[in-house]
Amino acid sequence: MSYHGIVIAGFGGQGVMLMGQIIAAAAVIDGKNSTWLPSYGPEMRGGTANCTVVVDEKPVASPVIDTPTEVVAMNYPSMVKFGKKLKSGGFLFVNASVVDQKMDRGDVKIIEIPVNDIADKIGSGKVANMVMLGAFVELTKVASFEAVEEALRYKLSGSKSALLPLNLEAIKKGAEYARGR
Amino acid sequence: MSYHGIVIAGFGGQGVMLMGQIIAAAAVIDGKNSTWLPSYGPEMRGGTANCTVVVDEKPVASPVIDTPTEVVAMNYPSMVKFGKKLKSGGFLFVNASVVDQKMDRGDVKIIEIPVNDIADKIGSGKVANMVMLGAFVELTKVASFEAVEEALRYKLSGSKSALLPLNLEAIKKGAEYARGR
Amino acid sequence: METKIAFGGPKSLSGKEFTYCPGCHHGIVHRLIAEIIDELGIQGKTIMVAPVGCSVFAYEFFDVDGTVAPHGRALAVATGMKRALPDRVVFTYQGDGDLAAIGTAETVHAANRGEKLTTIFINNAVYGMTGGQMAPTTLLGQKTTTTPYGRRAKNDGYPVHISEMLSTMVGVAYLERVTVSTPQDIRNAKKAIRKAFLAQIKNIGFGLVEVLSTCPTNWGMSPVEAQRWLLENMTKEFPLKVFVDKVGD
Amino acid sequence: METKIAFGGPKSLSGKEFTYCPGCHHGIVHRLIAEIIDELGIQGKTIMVAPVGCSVFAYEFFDVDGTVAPHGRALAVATGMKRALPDRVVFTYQGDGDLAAIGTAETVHAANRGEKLTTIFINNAVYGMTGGQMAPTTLLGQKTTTTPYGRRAKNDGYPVHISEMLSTMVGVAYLERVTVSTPQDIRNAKKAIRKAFLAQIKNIGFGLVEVLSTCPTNWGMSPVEAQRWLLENMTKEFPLKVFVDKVGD
Amino acid sequence: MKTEKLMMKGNEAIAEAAIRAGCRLYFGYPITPQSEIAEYMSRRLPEVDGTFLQTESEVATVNMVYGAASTGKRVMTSTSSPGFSLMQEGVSYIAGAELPCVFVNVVRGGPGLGDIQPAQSDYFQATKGGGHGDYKLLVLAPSTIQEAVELTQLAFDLADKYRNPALILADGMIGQMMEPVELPPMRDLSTLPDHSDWALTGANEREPHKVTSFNIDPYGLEEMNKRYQEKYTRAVREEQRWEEYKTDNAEYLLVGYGTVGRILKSVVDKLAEEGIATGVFRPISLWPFPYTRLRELAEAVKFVFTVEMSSGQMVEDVRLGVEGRVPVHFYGRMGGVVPTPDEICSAFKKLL
Amino acid sequence: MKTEKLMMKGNEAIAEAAIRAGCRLYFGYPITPQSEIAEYMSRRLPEVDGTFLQTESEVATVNMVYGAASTGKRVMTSTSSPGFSLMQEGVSYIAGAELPCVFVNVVRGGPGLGDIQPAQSDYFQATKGGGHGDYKLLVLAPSTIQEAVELTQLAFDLADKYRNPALILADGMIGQMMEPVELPPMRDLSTLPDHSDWALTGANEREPHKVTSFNIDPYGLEEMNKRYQEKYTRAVREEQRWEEYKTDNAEYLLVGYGTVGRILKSVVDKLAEEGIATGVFRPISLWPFPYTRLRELAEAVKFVFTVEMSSGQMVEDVRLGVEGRVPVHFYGRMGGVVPTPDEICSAFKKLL
Amino acid sequence: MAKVQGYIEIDSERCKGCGLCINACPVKAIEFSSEFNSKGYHPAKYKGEGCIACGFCYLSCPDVCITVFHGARRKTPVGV
Amino acid sequence: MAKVQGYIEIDSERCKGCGLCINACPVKAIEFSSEFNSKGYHPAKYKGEGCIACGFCYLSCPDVCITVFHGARRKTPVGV
Ligand SMILES: Cc1ncc(C[n+]2csc(CCOP(=O)(O)OP(=O)(O)O)c2C)c(N)n1
Ligand SMILES: Cc1ncc(C[n+]2csc(CCOP(=O)(O)OP(=O)(O)O)c2C)c(N)n1
Ligand code: SF4
Ligand code: SF4
Ligand code: SF4
Ligand code: SF4
Ligand code: SF4
Ligand code: SF4
Ligand SMILES: [Mg+2]
Ligand SMILES: [Mg+2]
Repeated sequence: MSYHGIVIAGFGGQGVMLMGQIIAAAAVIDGKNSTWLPSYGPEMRGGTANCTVVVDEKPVASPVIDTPTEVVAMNYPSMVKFGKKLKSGGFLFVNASVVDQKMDRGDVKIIEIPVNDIADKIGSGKVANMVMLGAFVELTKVASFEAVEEALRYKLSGSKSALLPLNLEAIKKGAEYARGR
Repeated sequence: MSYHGIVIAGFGGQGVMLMGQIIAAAAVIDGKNSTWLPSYGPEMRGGTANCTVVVDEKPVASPVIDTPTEVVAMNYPSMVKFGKKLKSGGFLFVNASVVDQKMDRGDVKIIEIPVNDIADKIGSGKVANMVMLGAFVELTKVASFEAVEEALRYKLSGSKSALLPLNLEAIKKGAEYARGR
Repeated sequence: METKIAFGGPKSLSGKEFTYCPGCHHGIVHRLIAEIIDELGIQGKTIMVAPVGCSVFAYEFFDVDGTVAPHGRALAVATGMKRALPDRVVFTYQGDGDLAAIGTAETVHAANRGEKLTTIFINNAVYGMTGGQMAPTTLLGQKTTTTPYGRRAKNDGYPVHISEMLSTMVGVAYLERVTVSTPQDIRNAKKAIRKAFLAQIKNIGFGLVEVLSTCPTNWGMSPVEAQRWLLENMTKEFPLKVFVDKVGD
Repeated sequence: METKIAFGGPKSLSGKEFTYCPGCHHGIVHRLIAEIIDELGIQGKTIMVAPVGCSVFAYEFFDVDGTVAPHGRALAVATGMKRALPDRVVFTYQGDGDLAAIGTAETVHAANRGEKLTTIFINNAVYGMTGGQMAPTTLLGQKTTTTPYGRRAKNDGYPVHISEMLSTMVGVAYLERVTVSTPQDIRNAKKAIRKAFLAQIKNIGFGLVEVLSTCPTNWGMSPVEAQRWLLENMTKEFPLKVFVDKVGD
Repeated sequence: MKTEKLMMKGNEAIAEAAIRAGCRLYFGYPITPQSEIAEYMSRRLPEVDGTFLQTESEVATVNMVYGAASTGKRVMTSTSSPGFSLMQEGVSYIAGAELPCVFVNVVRGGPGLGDIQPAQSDYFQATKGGGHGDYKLLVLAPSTIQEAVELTQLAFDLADKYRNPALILADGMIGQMMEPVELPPMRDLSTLPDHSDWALTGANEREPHKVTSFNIDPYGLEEMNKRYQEKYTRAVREEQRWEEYKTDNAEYLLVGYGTVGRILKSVVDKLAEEGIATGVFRPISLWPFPYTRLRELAEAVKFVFTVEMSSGQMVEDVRLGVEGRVPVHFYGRMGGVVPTPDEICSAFKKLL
Repeated sequence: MKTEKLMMKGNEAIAEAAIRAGCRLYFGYPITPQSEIAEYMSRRLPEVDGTFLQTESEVATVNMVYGAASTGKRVMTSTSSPGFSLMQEGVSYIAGAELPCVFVNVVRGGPGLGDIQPAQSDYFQATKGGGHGDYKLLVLAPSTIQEAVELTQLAFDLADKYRNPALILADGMIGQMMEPVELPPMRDLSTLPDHSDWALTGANEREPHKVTSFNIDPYGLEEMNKRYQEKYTRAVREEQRWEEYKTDNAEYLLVGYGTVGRILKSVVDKLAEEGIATGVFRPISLWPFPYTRLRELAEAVKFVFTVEMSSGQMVEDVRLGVEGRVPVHFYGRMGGVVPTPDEICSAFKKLL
Repeated sequence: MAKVQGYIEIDSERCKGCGLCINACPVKAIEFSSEFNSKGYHPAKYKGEGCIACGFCYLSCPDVCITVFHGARRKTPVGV
Repeated sequence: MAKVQGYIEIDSERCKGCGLCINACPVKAIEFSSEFNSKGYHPAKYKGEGCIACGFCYLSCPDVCITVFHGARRKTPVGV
């Protein structure tokens, strides 16, 4: 599939914005076009946050989308809100570590990944978003893992570069989990 | 003549604004319509001041006029500036106490009144404008003298009412001078 | 010994949950104001003017008539209200960007006219709502999103001292700088707020309380750390002090 | 004994006739500024910012580059210039309406930032240009076209003391209140203006001279009476004083 | 009740009309050519237990108006061009918060500091929205002092009817001119509309009222905007006002508002003397613009000739009304120059 | 020279583009959704010996811009709707004093405080004149981040060419979105236009320069206005910019600018799938509005369908362009709601 | 003076886990709960004993979550 | 110290007749002219003697009309 309209949503602090930026950047590194559009506003402090990523071979016309082809729900309210907009046949990625209910849609592929648990295992709950990213890239093929690594390297340059190995490890673990489902 | 388009001009301080207001108010008291339009702006301090009075039987359409039917010039620059716009056959009233040059127009009636001299004679140079007013009303019949008196009485009410007799006297002297020309 | 409530929430709050970040001092100050409104028995005649800033929703948090003014103009809006309804109690609640930057002229002139108004001024040394930019009250050297190298006097000027500035004015009836970083500070702050309301109610003049407050989020500290930072740094630049008191006891 | 000019007009004036009313102090202050520009040898690098007020034409009266700012914003305009050209000398010339009413925020913040600017502030207790309305500095009891019953503190507030207010600020390098009502006053005023320019030239900070001035026209007095009134009344409300001097001699 | 005609300056007549309409609160900052409104108010309001306050700036002014209007009382301010520009943020807030109040802009030559002479170059600002967001002012343009008095009163009533700010768009000529005027009687304050359902007066024995233009949720804000738009649609239906002069058998239609509108009557008379049949369409409500009637009239003439004291602003609304049916020509003077009847005549005749 | 594509936020891309265009002076006051421009400038300008100053307000900002621009240097500020309203007096002064500079308004939902979501409800303010007087801004509306970069650079060049302020009219979406962008090289400051004939730099060995919008004489002010109008006429001739998408055989013309303009491309593609031939006309220069080309295109279609994130503002210019030749329909969302391609499709199809 | 006895109640759904009450309590009678509330915070929780009803926690709480009682603990909670 | 001798020249066309110089002169060496200038004012005029070149008139003049000279009066006027 050459077109991806992705919504990534969760609580503020779960790293959904970064996840989206890496996907968008990686797609560009792979030679595709992309846009990343955040929900914004400091007034939303403590509320939910989400971003929309569109990846396309052609220049992206609309950065807003009606029916995402993929949704990543890092918490329950996000699953409810965006899961129901998901295109029939699309992917719904759910953070199974914190969401225990099921989405009632038979026409989409639901991928449950216990990302917090996996992240905890490799040593830091903070990289749960990277675990999800690994799984997402693995199954959607939205970008190559090389491009994802390059995008991440760019984001974590300078003082943050020490965090790179842990993040890459998390991505790898996420991808492995997704492959092994 | 039922329509009057009058320009009254002079140095600031010569009382041209008040002269115009009295004419406009008197015309209204007589049951006509009128507008009074000042040149305004404090930046013009020390420069010349002028006002335009339109008197008409019908409601006044335009308070701005191209060609006045009467011009009152209280000083030389005003005579030059407005005298040449005067309608053919119109009246040009000139303050002969301060203007010693002549306007070179044969097609208008030039009325020279030494208003400062006349005013000085009755005791105050300050009422020179009222002398001119008397002459003006006398010759143009723009309003009745009763209406002029009423308008003046309204303007000089309250603390200024003591000035009324002197002003009325000045008007009378102006009218007399004009009649006697 | 009988069971009774020693401390409970004031009824002049609407009960809506505050939208502030965890540990943000805005909430403490809201509660103190509501307690004073309760204690003075003025809830039914009080009108609040909220600012644009993190406390933009404050007009929803108090159970009194209220509005939100354009950024910085709360004291002009309040002046309009008070002139229309001189027997009501009108107060503004404003941040340092709102009151000490864009609203400087309105602040100075309301104070100088001696408007019978009460102002609670939240000085948290930063623009909270817009994401942590420099405020007029940001300390020298302090890093913010628009002073990434720390505030430098040469380029960015000095911290503005609103209370010192207003203390020169005849129209001011009560003026104090407080903080709410310890229980004792909170008690003092409450006394100050009471007096700032009394300055209005007794028709003496303008009352203002400057509250040195934390913004844990934009300072990048935990709420407890932020209080400590405030007590160690902000109170040096902005000493706690009663500047004007024409209210008496 | 040789004949030589002891006192003559400065060359930094353009020679255009001033548009001020007879006896208006604006003209005296203009001349003093031009003399200082001459004496400091800075004519070629000085930029003037005129206000909106009777001195709106001032940018034409000085033989230096100049502009006229929106009413009250001269110090913001000057800040923009000075930041663009830090080695030029930029000064503003502002009335009390301009500087102390609509321009309050710009005044306070330019001073507080310590902008390297010089401001000559003409306090004539009235809005001259627009026809004599109340100014922030109008005295209590003074009649103006908008205080027909005399200024009443209760409705109109108190006279604003700009110099007192700005004297609390670290960014201010020179600040003095003078008048030009006697030859001695004029000499003092000139010294003050020189220092306010030096504060800028030496990069120390913001320099401001408040000049108590007459407006014979709107005060309804002869120029000589107006000077007397000023000395008897305005200097009581606004004492002549050096508030800040970081320039030295 | 006083019905005799008084000679009054436009500025003072507007002020007195406001007081007689029940306005007891005036906030303002001096600016030529309308400072007489403030000066009149400072004398007169204390006599009727009203409040006059000279503010520190137009920014403060508009926000004091916001505050006073939020209490439900009648309040007014007046200014001239640069001052009204400074008020735009506040005007947008007032419209968003649906507060009734009256603005007067006595327009002068622009842009920038410009001069202080009569101009019409703030038409766009007045009618299209000088501030941000989708709001409208109810804009009324008087062409005589008598009309200035009547429209001032109407402005207060419309502001209340629509809970929306109204604007008197005059010019330096209307402000400075004197004309005979008949003043309406003093309105009994107890007959003013009741705003107790929303006004901020202290929540005594009722639920608190909240007045705001704020809604952090875009769908909520869209609902608020829909409410505004409904009001505007209603106003477009009910509030189009204009005057016609000799339009009956006119072959050409002259369009102008305010001061120009009355000058155009002289032009029509002059042209009639030369046997040219023209008529004047003078919009009185600039917003809502009287498109409907203009469209009808345009169908019957050879062309439309719009005159403004600007580079051409209202002419866009004329074009929107005429929609290409007949040509629309334009003549304008700028910078505070008032066109005279003669020059308009010759400009017109060049088009024949 | 760096030509690789970077993922950049619109706000930051605009800031970097300004710096690369030779802008070394930025004055600004924070406001969502564009504070990143100021934040970026505060980090970046000191690196290139430039000056960033956070001001005390938008009123101060616009006047600092006036001051800096009067020295002939490239200067910029950015803000969002309420902030731009506060700048209107200053904008009018800058236009009147003929000073080149660049404004950015990242529009949010209004009126009043409104919200902080993307909107297009400041079109009138931008294009018709939010401030007083007869002036125009050169208004450019980007629909991608790449275009935001290019138009920012163009804005500086046009501002210099016309000695007139230019405005980038974006919206919260453009400001907050990230997209790949190729940045132009850093402009050599010595290649910037020479303004030494009028700039205020100190009258050393030359006659003093005076910069002003002031002229107390109305005839003098009218002459100044004529000079402005000549420039505007030239800009109308030379600066109309737009993009077309599939207009060649379109039966219906969709018109939208900025964010809506790009969304309309999706709409056209969707409709094409259903066999409906539509095309997009996307104005890039909002002033001067590309009337000429719109008029041509309108003649070839059945109707024109305008979409805006407002209650309908640009649609007036569309109507002025189309002049009644074909019907002009409108669909709008307000208050910060961004329309989706699907809803636009259905709104369109209702008209068939 | 005899030591006052008291207890507190915390509205744990309203609590944002800022810890200011914990920091303020002179007798360390409050701690973080290990549970999450629906906002995702670890709310503060009364340890169940030791409170001297000084009110410091009430004073310090920015979210008006705490009610302080004089006297012995009751089973029925008292509303805020 | 010997009394300085001086004289002044007044640009009478520029003068607005405000009288501030007259008021300031310590030796009363200036008076109003009875003539009008073209602006309509009675300009100030040097009485012709007595000036001590103190400069007070120059200092006080708001319209920069006065030039003060040290020494004896010359016939040829000196420009301002
Ligand atoms: C005219 C205008 N300018 C700017 C803004 C954006 N803005 C909103 S809040 C704010 C500053 C908030 O800081 P402060 O007043 O200190 O309050 P805090 O959030 O820190 O409590 C700014 C600049 C605005 N809404 N309106
Ligand atoms: C925005 C704006 N508001 C008001 C005015 C009108 N105005 C011009 S000068 C002035 C005040 C002048 O008083 P001041 O600053 O004291 O100067 P003075 O004339 O007394 O020297 C005012 C209000 C204006 N030009 N622009
Ligand atoms: S951003 Fe700062 S001031 Fe605003 S709510 Fe959060 S902590 Fe409080
Ligand atoms: S009005 Fe007053 S301040 Fe203005 S020029 Fe005349 S005397 Fe001077
Ligand atoms: S009331 Fe005092 S002792 Fe009791 S829990 Fe609160 S802080 Fe601790
Ligand atoms: S102070 Fe209040 S919000 Fe903070 S942890 Fe304690 S109870 Fe919770
Ligand atoms: S210089 Fe002195 S003495 Fe001579 S005329 Fe002037 S004031 Fe008089
Ligand atoms: S001070 Fe100057 S203007 Fe005044 S009278 Fe003397 S010479 Fe003339
Ligand atoms: Mg703050
Ligand atoms: Mg003044």
